[in-house]
Amino acid sequence: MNTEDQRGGPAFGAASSPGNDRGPAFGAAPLLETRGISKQYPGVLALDRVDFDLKPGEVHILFGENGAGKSTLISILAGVQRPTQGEVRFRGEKIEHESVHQARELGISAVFQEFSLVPQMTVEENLFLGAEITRGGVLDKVALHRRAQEIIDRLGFPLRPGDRVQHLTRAEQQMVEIAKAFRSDLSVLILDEPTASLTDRETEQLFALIDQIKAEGVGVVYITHRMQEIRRIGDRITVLRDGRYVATLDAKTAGDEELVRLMTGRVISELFPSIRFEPGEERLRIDRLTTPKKTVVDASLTVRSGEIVGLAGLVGSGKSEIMRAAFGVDPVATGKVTLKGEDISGLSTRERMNRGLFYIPPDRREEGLIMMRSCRENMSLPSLDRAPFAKGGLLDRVGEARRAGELADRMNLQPRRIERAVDHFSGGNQQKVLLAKCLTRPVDVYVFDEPTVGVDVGTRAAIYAFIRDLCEAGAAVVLISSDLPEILHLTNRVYVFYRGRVMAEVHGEDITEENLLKHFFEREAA
Amino acid sequence: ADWFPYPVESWDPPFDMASPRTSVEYVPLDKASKPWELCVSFPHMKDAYWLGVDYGVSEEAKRLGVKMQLVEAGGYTELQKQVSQIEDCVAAGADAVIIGAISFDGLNNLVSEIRKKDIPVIDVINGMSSPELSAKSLVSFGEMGAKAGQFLAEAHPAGSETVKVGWFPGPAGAGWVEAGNTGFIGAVDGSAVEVVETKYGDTGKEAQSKLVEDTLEAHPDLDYIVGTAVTAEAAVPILRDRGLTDQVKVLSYYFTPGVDQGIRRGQILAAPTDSTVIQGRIAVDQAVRILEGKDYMKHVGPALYVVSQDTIKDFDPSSTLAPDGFKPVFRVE
Amino acid sequence: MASPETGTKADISAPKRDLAYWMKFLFIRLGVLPFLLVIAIVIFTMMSDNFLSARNLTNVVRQSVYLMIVSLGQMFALLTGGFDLSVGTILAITSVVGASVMAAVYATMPDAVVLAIAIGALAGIAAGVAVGVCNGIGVAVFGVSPFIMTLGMSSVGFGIALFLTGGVPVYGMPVEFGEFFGFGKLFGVPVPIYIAALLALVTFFFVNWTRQGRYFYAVGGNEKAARLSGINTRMTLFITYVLTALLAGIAGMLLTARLDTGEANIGASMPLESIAACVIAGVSLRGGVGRVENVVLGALFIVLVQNGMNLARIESYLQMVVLGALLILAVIADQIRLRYLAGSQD
Amino acid sequence: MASPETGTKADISAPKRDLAYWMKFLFIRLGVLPFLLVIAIVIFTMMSDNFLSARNLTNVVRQSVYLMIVSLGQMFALLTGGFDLSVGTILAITSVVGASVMAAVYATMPDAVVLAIAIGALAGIAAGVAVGVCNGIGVAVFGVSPFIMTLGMSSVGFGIALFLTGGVPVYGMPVEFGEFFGFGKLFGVPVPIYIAALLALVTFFFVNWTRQGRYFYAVGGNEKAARLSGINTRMTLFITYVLTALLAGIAGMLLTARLDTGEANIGASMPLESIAACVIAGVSLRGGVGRVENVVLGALFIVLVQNGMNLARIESYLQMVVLGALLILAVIADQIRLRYLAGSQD
Ligand SMILES: Nc1ncnc2c1ncn2[C@@H]1O[C@H](COP(=O)(O)OP(=O)(O)OP(=O)(O)O)[C@@H](O)[C@H]1O
Ligand SMILES: Nc1ncnc2c1ncn2[C@@H]1O[C@H](COP(=O)(O)OP(=O)(O)OP(=O)(O)O)[C@@H](O)[C@H]1O
Ligand SMILES: [Mg+2]
Ligand SMILES: [Mg+2]
Repeated sequence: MNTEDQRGGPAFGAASSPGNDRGPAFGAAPLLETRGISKQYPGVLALDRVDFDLKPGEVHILFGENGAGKSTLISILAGVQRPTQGEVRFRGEKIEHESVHQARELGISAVFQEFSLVPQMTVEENLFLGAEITRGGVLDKVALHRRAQEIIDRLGFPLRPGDRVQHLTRAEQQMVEIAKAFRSDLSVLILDEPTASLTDRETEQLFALIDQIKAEGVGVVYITHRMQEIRRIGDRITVLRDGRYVATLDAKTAGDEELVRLMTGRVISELFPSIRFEPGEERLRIDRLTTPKKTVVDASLTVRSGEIVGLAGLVGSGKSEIMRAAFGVDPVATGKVTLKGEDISGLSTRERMNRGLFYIPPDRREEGLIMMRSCRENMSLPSLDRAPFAKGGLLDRVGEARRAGELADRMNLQPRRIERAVDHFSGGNQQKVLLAKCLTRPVDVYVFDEPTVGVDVGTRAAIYAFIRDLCEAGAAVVLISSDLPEILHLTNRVYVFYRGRVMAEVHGEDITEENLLKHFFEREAA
Repeated sequence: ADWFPYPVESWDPPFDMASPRTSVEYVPLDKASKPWELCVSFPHMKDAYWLGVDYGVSEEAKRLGVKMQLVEAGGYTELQKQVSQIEDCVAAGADAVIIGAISFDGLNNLVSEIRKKDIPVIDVINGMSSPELSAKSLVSFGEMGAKAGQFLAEAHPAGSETVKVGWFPGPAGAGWVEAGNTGFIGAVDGSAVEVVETKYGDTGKEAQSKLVEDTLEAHPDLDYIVGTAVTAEAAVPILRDRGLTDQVKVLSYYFTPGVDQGIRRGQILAAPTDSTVIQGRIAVDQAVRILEGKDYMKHVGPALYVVSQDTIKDFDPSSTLAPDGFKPVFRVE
Repeated sequence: MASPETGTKADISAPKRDLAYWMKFLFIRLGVLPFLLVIAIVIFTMMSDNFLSARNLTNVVRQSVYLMIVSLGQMFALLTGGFDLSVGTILAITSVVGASVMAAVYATMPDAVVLAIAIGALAGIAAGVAVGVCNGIGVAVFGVSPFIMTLGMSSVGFGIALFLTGGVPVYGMPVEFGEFFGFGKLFGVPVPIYIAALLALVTFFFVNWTRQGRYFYAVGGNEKAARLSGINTRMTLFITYVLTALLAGIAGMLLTARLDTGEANIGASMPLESIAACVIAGVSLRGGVGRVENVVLGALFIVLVQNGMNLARIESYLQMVVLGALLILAVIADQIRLRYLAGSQD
Repeated sequence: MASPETGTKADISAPKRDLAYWMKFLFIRLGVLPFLLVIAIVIFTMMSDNFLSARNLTNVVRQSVYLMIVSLGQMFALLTGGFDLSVGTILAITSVVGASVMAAVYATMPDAVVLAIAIGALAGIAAGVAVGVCNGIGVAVFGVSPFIMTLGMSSVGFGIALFLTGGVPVYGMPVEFGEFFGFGKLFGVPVPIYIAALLALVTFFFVNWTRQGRYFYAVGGNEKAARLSGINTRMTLFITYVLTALLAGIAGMLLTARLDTGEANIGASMPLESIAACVIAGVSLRGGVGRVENVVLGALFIVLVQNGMNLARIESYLQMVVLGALLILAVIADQIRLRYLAGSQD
């Protein structure tokens, strides 16, 4: 295979080999195409004879339910996995992707769903991992630093090259991941849900950049579950279902309903449910809480039963930290947390749980799930002290399996195999397992931190319905989210955080995009 | 009661175990003229054998009125540590060094380094090959093995009914073990003794127990178990348990309190003794004599003899064993 | 961990159930150890006439008791993602303290044999557990890495054990102690085997049927997730090291009974051997994965191979080579199994 | 590796820079080892007149050379998230093979001293590297856990070393070998120190200034991420174990020169001691974290403490207790530093 001449060429989608006759589209020849790709995982056929093509200068959206095989497809394109069957062509040439390394040589670069960052290394070191600039075999650290800064500046991300990745927030890590994919000799950029934990500002920057490289002839494969993003940047959409190719549509003309129907095989009436709020007695109260690292400063809030309180703010504004501190997993410097009238400030996490507070963390892999254990064990973990998981001080393994099965049904786990290690599920399904954890015990105040990260539209609707049910059943719900529509549609009260402080509390009708955003940004001078 | 005069053998020319030897009575000095600082290095201080040597050197140092510092490397695999420890000892200002060596050759360089500083080096118990040593106070472990072998060979001379022996020399690779092995195998050669099994193993009692058990399984018709003192001690309860006490006899090829007790109780047949305590005492005396420029014997060692159930009544354990309740002494002021 | 359905489903989809199929099925289900054990037994039976006798096999099981109990303890440390390198020292210190106390009590009250044994054994185990408590505090409270904590404690403990005895065995325990716990038999089966079986059962039950048992896996699998699920991870870590020490301490007392003396020089090879037994039994060094039954087999396998080689008269140097190679092969075979397993997973 | 701004920023925000401030600053910046070294030196100087002499300190550095070189190798294994428990055996096998070959060549060509030394040393190191190659293949290709792979190889290798020599030391090497590489001095500084310094510099450069160096951190930090970034993780793992063996092999030859004989019985305590040296130097057992300069200090610290205790005439059993306790304390101190560090983080 002659990769050499490929590499020499410009990054533009210039005319390639003439033998390329089977291109499904009439315009430019495809940059990257797959023919009859199948991928058999042990026990699962993740892709079933999928054809796909990417033209230079287009943004091609991959759309499908959780577990449809989107990530698997792009992992084959990026050289991480090899297909069981079928072939991949790059500029008309059949390529046998031996490795990621080779894919990168061809200018194919990917942002994966699960981060591929080395936490102990700095941003700068991560950006060039595997592609370090050397001079005479010696790392050219000056050039590396300069180039890192250039990339970051170009993307406009608030990152510092010298920071260690493990100290960054999930959102910041996502930015590093994106920055890592932008290289000078790019020909194909693959983005797997890159905006899942970004706020609008960063998302907008990313899109501007995508527009820019599109103009340079780079082909972009983009996976997302957010409809508005499809509208914003997509050119064509390919829908996958159960590992099979369903259709390819023009993004400008395809309607939401049609997409969802193609994707799920059924119709989803509305994404956001209408919720009946009946605020009752005060359940949770946080008074003037400050954390030792000043990620939260003097913040107060209250949550009542029968309502959904949104916490919004930029990345790093402290909206997560305040609830983590309230849950007892992060330290508190000063302040008081009251649950149902009782001061719980000094209690352990377990005690707070027993009194009815429950926090679902945003990063399922890092702190949500035990990846190598089964779904059943993950679901039941918080509640092993009570029925149906325990009987007479011992585990009730029969009851546990039954209950876990019910929860899997309720969350629509795909595939419904509760004994399988969580690791082997698609991202969205892992999220379902995480959410199921809070249904194992009685809870008065639910705290969801980015509950729909990487979840498909159908499931998202189900999760929203689920949150609505909780609320209407009289629970108090706190929803921490960087997805503004989520906040706008689901909450009846919103606290906006800025630099660890509560900048505003917005009620009912006042919850509009404009109203919230106005508090997101600096207003300190005032 | 004083330990001397003590019957010893002296080799001349020295440092060659094959030299002709003469029997002499060893008489040490009464007192040292000044409190010399001696450094004593042992392979380890984890068993009763070296405790006996420790008893010897520390008592003698007290008797002579010299200071002594004892270091131990922690095991026979710690040659490098022993080298470092001796270097440290010398750096700390030792006037003479007494070494129970881990390796026969591995300390030669070190010995010549020390000798260059005109510090006497005395070889105790284990033996070293360096020609630059000032003196040796030891008997060869090869002879200990040979003594045990001879005891068997005499009981079962060629022509008599063959007896089967399981032989457990100790940890593979340790210098004293290889020497003991050579001595023992050489001594039983040509007799009616057949060594059916040679099993190396750590001198931990649990490891030796396992080896003994497995050997008994492999050879239900075994007649003798011969090995380290730990082997002998470990074998006693196992034989009792299997009802083999009368069939299988136990020998050790060196002497420890456990062996002493075993022989007294009739559980162990016999063991040669190298008068460990005396070797330690003589080494200290040699060191002081050299330091004071007095006459000294370059190469001496107590005469070996086998202690058996018959002779144990007349055996004075204080030449070989530390007394009951003796705690290791690392420093004599 | 595979759900029972696997079998059923596989049965339906593969109607031809020939020997190879069943072998593979068993291999995937049971792991590589039963096969290795069978292979080892066949080979050694061919190599030595005395190997396959009831007496020798009893002998093997009895010999493996000590390693087995220690490995059960080690498993807890490994499950939570740590190690315990101090199990050898715990054995030594238990033996020395237990024997000394027992001898002392027996000397003052020569009639109260049972009392002397009880007090001595408790004192010994308590001394071992004390080491575990230190380990637990270091790891759980101060966050010292288990490697250094237990390595450091093993040095400290060994120093103390030697200081107490000067390396001389401790004599003077009542003979009944050794006769019952070391060499005793009930219905033809050695007493130590009963004790090991009991401990294995209790451990199995504890790990699989109690909340705390589940928490070991959770803490080892993802400590943060465990904390966010309301688990007291520090307490779990602390319990881990105490349990490891407790089991090592019991093994220490049993070994003392067998050896009939209190010894400071035992257990030196235990830390690595027990970890090896666990790892070939499929316990992950990264934490979160491991099963009690397999650990029992792992310990048995190591001792069986040693015994077999001794009986087959393989010379000592070669034994080291064979044992090392076997360990590696066992793990490679397990790797292959894991690949199959991923394939057939429900 | 904290960004240079940290310092500057701290300076501005803390105008009162008193001694305590500077101490804390240095503590956070340099780690706990320099402090421990200084404290140890002060204490031992008070306890022994002979400690703080140029001669003794040279002595300490020379003694630490072997552990230092092995620890540098061990660092690679730890960086990639593994271990190498076979470094002790590599030392032994290098020593035995190197000495045998050297003696043989020397015997046939008594005049070609330099040639004999070169061939012997190369042969020895090659034998050690061969063990490393096996480790590398096992870990990288077959995916065997480094623990079992290197433990197994250490048993295999030791068996072979004993088999080759029958447990008897190998002699007959040219005296020049020992005289130069063991005891030689250049400008008053022992030759082994030069070699260790050179190796440390090369390692430092390799780890910090080459791509491959960075890949060790990447593979240890997050193997999947490394693979997704196009790094050949298997090759990196393979190189890791070869390098570890290479360094252990060099240490083995230097030690052989020092001892003047080939010995199968050396290095038994090396695996744990070298890991301990790395861990107190802040190398993480989970991989991805560690610095060459600190590892050098870590090895030096361990040897210095042993030397100091010998000079201060601390008795042997107590030394074990002190050493164990010090290891633990060093790590606790480092934990405290990490907390400060997190607190003062950018
Ligand atoms: N390592 C694996 N082992 C076994 N099966 C896997 C593995 N990874 C993915 N699968 C399975 O392959 C299928 C496709 O998964 P994939 O991750 O491609 O889905 P996806 O479309 O990216 O979903 P999501 O939107 O949730 O990220 C799923 O059924 C999943 O369970
Ligand atoms: N592990 C950590 N170490 C150091 N600093 C941290 C760590 N985690 C978070 N921070 C810092 O704490 C601050 C707030 O964190 P975080 O970004 O989670 O808040 P947030 O408002 O919930 O944002 P997000 O939108 O990401 O949820 C940030 O400035 C971040 O840099
Ligand atoms: Mg996906
Ligand atoms: Mg957050």
